[in-house]
Amino acid sequence: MSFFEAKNISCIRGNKLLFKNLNFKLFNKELLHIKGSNGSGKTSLLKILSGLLKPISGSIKLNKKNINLSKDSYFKEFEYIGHENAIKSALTVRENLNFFISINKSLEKRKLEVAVQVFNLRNLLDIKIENLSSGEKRRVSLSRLILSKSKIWFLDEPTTSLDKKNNSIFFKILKEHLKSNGSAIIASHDEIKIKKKNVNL
Amino acid sequence: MLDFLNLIISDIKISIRKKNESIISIFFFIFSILILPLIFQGDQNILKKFLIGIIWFLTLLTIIFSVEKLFEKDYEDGVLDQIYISGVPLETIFLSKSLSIWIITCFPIVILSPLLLLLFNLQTDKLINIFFSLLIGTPILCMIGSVTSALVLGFNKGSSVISLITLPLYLPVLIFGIEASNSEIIFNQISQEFKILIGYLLIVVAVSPWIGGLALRLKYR
Amino acid sequence: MINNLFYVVSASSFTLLIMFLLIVFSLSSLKKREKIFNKISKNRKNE
Amino acid sequence: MINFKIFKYANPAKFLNLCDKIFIYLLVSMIAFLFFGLYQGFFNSPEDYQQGNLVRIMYVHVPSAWMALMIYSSIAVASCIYLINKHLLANIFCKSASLIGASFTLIALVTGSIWGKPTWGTWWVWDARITSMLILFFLYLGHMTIFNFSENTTKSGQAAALLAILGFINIPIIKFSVDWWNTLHQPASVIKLSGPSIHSSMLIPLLITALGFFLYFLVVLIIRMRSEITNEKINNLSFTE
Repeated sequence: MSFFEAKNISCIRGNKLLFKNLNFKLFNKELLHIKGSNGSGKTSLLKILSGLLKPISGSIKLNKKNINLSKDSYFKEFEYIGHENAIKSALTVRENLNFFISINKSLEKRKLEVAVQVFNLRNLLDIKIENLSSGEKRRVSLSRLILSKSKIWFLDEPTTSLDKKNNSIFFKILKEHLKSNGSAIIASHDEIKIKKKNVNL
Repeated sequence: MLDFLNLIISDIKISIRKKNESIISIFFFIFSILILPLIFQGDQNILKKFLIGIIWFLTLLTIIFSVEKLFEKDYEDGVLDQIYISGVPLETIFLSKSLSIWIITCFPIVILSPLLLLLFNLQTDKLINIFFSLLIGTPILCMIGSVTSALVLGFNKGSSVISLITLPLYLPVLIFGIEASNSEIIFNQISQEFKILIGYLLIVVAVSPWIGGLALRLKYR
Repeated sequence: MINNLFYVVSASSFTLLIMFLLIVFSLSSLKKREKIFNKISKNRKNE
Repeated sequence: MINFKIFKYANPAKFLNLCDKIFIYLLVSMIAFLFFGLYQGFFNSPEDYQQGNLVRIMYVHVPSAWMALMIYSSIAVASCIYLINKHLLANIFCKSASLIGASFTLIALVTGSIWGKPTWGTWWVWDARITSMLILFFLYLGHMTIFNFSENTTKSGQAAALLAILGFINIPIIKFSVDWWNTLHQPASVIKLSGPSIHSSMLIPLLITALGFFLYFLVVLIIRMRSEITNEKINNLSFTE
């Protein structure tokens, strides 16, 4: 049974055709790596998959149900970490996390402790985001993955500005997620040393 | 409903911490009123005659300034995407944004302007009138401004022309607001101008969330 | 009366001028776009 | 969905066919009506007992003001249709009608002020109808600028449609609000419940000219819509590589 399926997706941004008739399937416990040079449409593809953009043609199905039919229920099924960190620079780490937990039903408050521990955020909790380094900001953004109970992850360049240690922490989490019936789609130009499928743009 | 409150609270928190345009624009408003005597060479009669009109005009300018990049910042740091994906309806996002901009910018104006006018020796009933007319009029301005701000969000070169699009839509509020502030005392019987202003507010509250929601949806096509 | 006539003439000539300019402008943009369209579609056929 | 007969022509190709068929008739009748109406108005109609020759400005001023309002209303209706039904043609109609409407508004404003100089003594009066016309002009300008924001016609089209509807909701309120200061301008004299109050020797040329203006609108509209459709085709061609 196909879990997640993209059929004949094409995308135009500005006046440029980014990709045409893209097809892939993703099952449980699988990782999909979207490769491509700068400006090849990796971010656009992830936005299309998460329903933030409409493709020019083609359809995306989750469990054989078109995602455009009921976007609200589709939004609960995945966690999306975009190119931007999506955190408010005027708020502290704790306030940011609490804010997103309060508006997003698929984030669980009880996992907050775990998330803080895994990404070593304990000392940073009451510091405003604008005072953090870019790697620390990325960690705050990634800690959303631990809070989330969604089975699918869409990650756009997740490891940018992470150091070696945090990089390996991230891949550890990713492996655990895949083990526990999850799946993930990652757009990045770095190599990934886990068993995976590839899509080249 | 809870989402709505959370969105507003975080917005207010952010703008108080950041001291961004919306807060600065209140100071712009206060300063411009305080330097008015310099413009009119201290002539009390002219001042009294035009003060209400000037207050309304400055309010309008302040709102246009603060509304200009209402959604843009949230979009740029990716928070708007994240809120949308959380399943919050775009209409709610829109409404919370326009309400929070009202609380941040307009509420101080509504409170402060009668007090500022005390400096110019206006009659007290005028002060009450201007308080109520601003209280009813400014939400209309905020909502219409948020609609246009949401409309231009989808385009890169949008925010430069937002005032061109917004100003014509603001004129009725300006006219009726000034008329209402100048109308007779309202406690015994609500004056015609106030009734019109209230009716206009109701229309805008009913219509603008839908149009604003649709406008935000443009970004996600 | 001559004075009045001047106003009438200037108003109507302004109207006709704008209407004429609008039609010329629209026609020229149509011609330009059709030219581009023909060029592109010819190119396609040749390829 | 409601299926009007007119939606048969919502297909651009069919629409262009229809236009080709009727274009020449429209053009000929436009020239005939305009020529006849203006001739009647300028040379064959009586002078006003107060304004003398000046009243002849009416034959260009009033029809263009009518057209300006009519075009904005039609844009609003087309915008609704576009938002509900997503007909490409409705979008193209809005895009091409906007400039024509703006020109008519400009004509009405300028001829109005030329008319105002000898009768009122000033070029410009801040009276209700002039002011609301000016605001209408600004609304047109805003509508046109939105179309220039983006190459993506659907996106800018939807934004423009939303703005047009918002403006249309506001037009009665704007009109009502500027009516609040009563002023120098004559009260409406042709469209009234009690029937027209001007003499038929003036009314008939006026109506004929108005019809001529309407036909002119259709002619230019067809030209502009054809041009926009060609533009769409160009865009589509450059995508399919």
